[in-house]
Amino acid sequence: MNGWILAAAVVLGGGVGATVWGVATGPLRRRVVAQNLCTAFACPALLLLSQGYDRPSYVDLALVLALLGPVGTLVFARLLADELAADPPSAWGLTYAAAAVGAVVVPALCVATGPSRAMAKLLVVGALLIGGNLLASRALSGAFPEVRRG
Amino acid sequence: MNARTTLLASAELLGWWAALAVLWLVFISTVDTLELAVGAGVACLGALAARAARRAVTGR
Amino acid sequence: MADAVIVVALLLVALSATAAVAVRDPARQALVLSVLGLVLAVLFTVLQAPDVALSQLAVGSALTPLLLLLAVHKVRRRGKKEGHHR
Amino acid sequence: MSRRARLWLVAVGGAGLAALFVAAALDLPAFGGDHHPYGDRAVHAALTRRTANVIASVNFDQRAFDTLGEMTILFAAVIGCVILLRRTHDEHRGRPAPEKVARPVRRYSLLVLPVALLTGLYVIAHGQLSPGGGFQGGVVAATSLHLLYLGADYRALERVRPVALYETGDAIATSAYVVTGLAGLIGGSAFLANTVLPYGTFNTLSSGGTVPLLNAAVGMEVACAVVVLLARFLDQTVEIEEGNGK
Amino acid sequence: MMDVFPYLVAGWVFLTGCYGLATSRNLIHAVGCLSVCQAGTYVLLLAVGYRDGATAPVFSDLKPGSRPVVDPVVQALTLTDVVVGATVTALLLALVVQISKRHGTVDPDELSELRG
Repeated sequence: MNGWILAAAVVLGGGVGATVWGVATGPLRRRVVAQNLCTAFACPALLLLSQGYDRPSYVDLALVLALLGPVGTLVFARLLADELAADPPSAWGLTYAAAAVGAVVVPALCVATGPSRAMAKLLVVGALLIGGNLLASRALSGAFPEVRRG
Repeated sequence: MNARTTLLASAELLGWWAALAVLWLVFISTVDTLELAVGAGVACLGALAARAARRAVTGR
Repeated sequence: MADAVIVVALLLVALSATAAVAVRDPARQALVLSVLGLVLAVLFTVLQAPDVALSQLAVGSALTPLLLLLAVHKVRRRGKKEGHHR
Repeated sequence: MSRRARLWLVAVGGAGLAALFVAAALDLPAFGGDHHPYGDRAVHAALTRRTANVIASVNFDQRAFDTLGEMTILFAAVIGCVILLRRTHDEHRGRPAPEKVARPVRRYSLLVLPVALLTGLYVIAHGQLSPGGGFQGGVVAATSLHLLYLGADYRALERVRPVALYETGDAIATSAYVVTGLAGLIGGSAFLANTVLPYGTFNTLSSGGTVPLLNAAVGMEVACAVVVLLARFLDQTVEIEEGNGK
Repeated sequence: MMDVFPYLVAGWVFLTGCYGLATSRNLIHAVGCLSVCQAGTYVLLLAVGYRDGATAPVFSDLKPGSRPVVDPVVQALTLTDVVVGATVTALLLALVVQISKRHGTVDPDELSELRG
């Protein structure tokens, strides 16, 4: 058991545990926010596990999650749009807290990796994760001015 | 299709191709000739998809 | 002590699976199922099965929710129309 | 059967199953034990064939015939969906109004679509080296195309996605898997035996004999299958309406 | 305790899914419960293949023989089933859509009343 795995266990138990509770109970607006935050916590946890097991190839998991997690949230934002418009979610404090977890974990791992292509990959994952999550939660809250296509 | 639109289209494709090829270089762990060849091909596909998607959305 | 992270992941899976069954509305269940997929992927990673975790991530994060919600929409739209007719 | 009787049946059956399961679990080898005879042999066999990802070697070399069965299930499921969700004669194709989509969401989709496609193809291509392979990468690549539905609307997706092409691709990929298997037969050994191609250098893209080829065939099949499946569901939800209701 | 805990979790997940399947009032919800059942089987298989202190048998970033590895066979079984299971879920959802078109309901109880 090293520090990285311990940190991953803390992020999983605290962050993901809270989102499991949040997605299982409460009004719809809380559930969609919890689903979005679950990605934001699980992805840093996967990165920490990759470092903890000393397996750089596990970073691919975090990469796929950082790409597809926000896509999943956009699916809910699109197909539940009618229900969400009546009761729009807004949880900016939590969203920024989750983004901060990513923003702390990725540089820490970059320092541990040292300058190399692996570090560039970590930075790509971090950028996709934080950008995707902020965009997905803005899409959920309906904060965007809507434009018609074409 | 005049010279200007051709130039713009090839610039768009080339830009996407270069960006995706760099991304491929970041993803892979060991570099050899076959990796580079496959990466160039895949980046080509990605660039075509990117342009097709952009055109489908803007309708031009 | 080395098993702590495995125990955490197992507990999360048990909790979210129970929640996925207890939530009766299909659209809300799709949300729980997407979280369950993610938690399962984490469990597979700590059980040292990255290939399976990748499979679960690819399927569980976007594909399954999309399929479920599309089916919900189709069925609901039909239900609404029937209601108008009656 | 009434609801009450069914609940009793579930309770009794579930309790019996739970009791038997606990008894069996107590007799299973302890979790995390060191005795894995099949696993050790599979690892050894994969290393002699110079395949770095042992799971890919098990799927596409040692148990390739089993994977053919899985592929057939997948193929059959897709055919079933296509038949079940086809447009019947009392339905007609409506023209959905264009969706309103926020501009940042559209920009994000256009930016992430090529990146996700590249990632999917990367996962397929490195299936025999790092975690991944045809099954996972195919799903990622197919999902990436549907960002166009999320970032714009269904009409934009239809413009870049001729479904007939993907249906053909699905069939071609399945036959490519079988043809690669037959090549083993023609090469003088068994169906799907990994003896046709040289094993190559360990941990490079061309290592593992026929594993990368089968991997690519599965990747193409899964990607096409997911696109076709989602196309049918999207058709039903977005476009097809019943004739009598209007 | 740790010797059997993962197996028990797998059993719990499977049985919970079965309970949901039997008491469901909506066929789409039932399909979701079926995928919970499937998840239970994945957990059981992977728990059987785990080895303490071992890592994944993927040698792209690891020297063969330098660390103990877990059982790859069960992982290969699970891996294909995750993706194939998703397409089978799609097939079941297609059946549900078809049922709702034919009978106008997706409640299993109302459906059995319809049949008589």
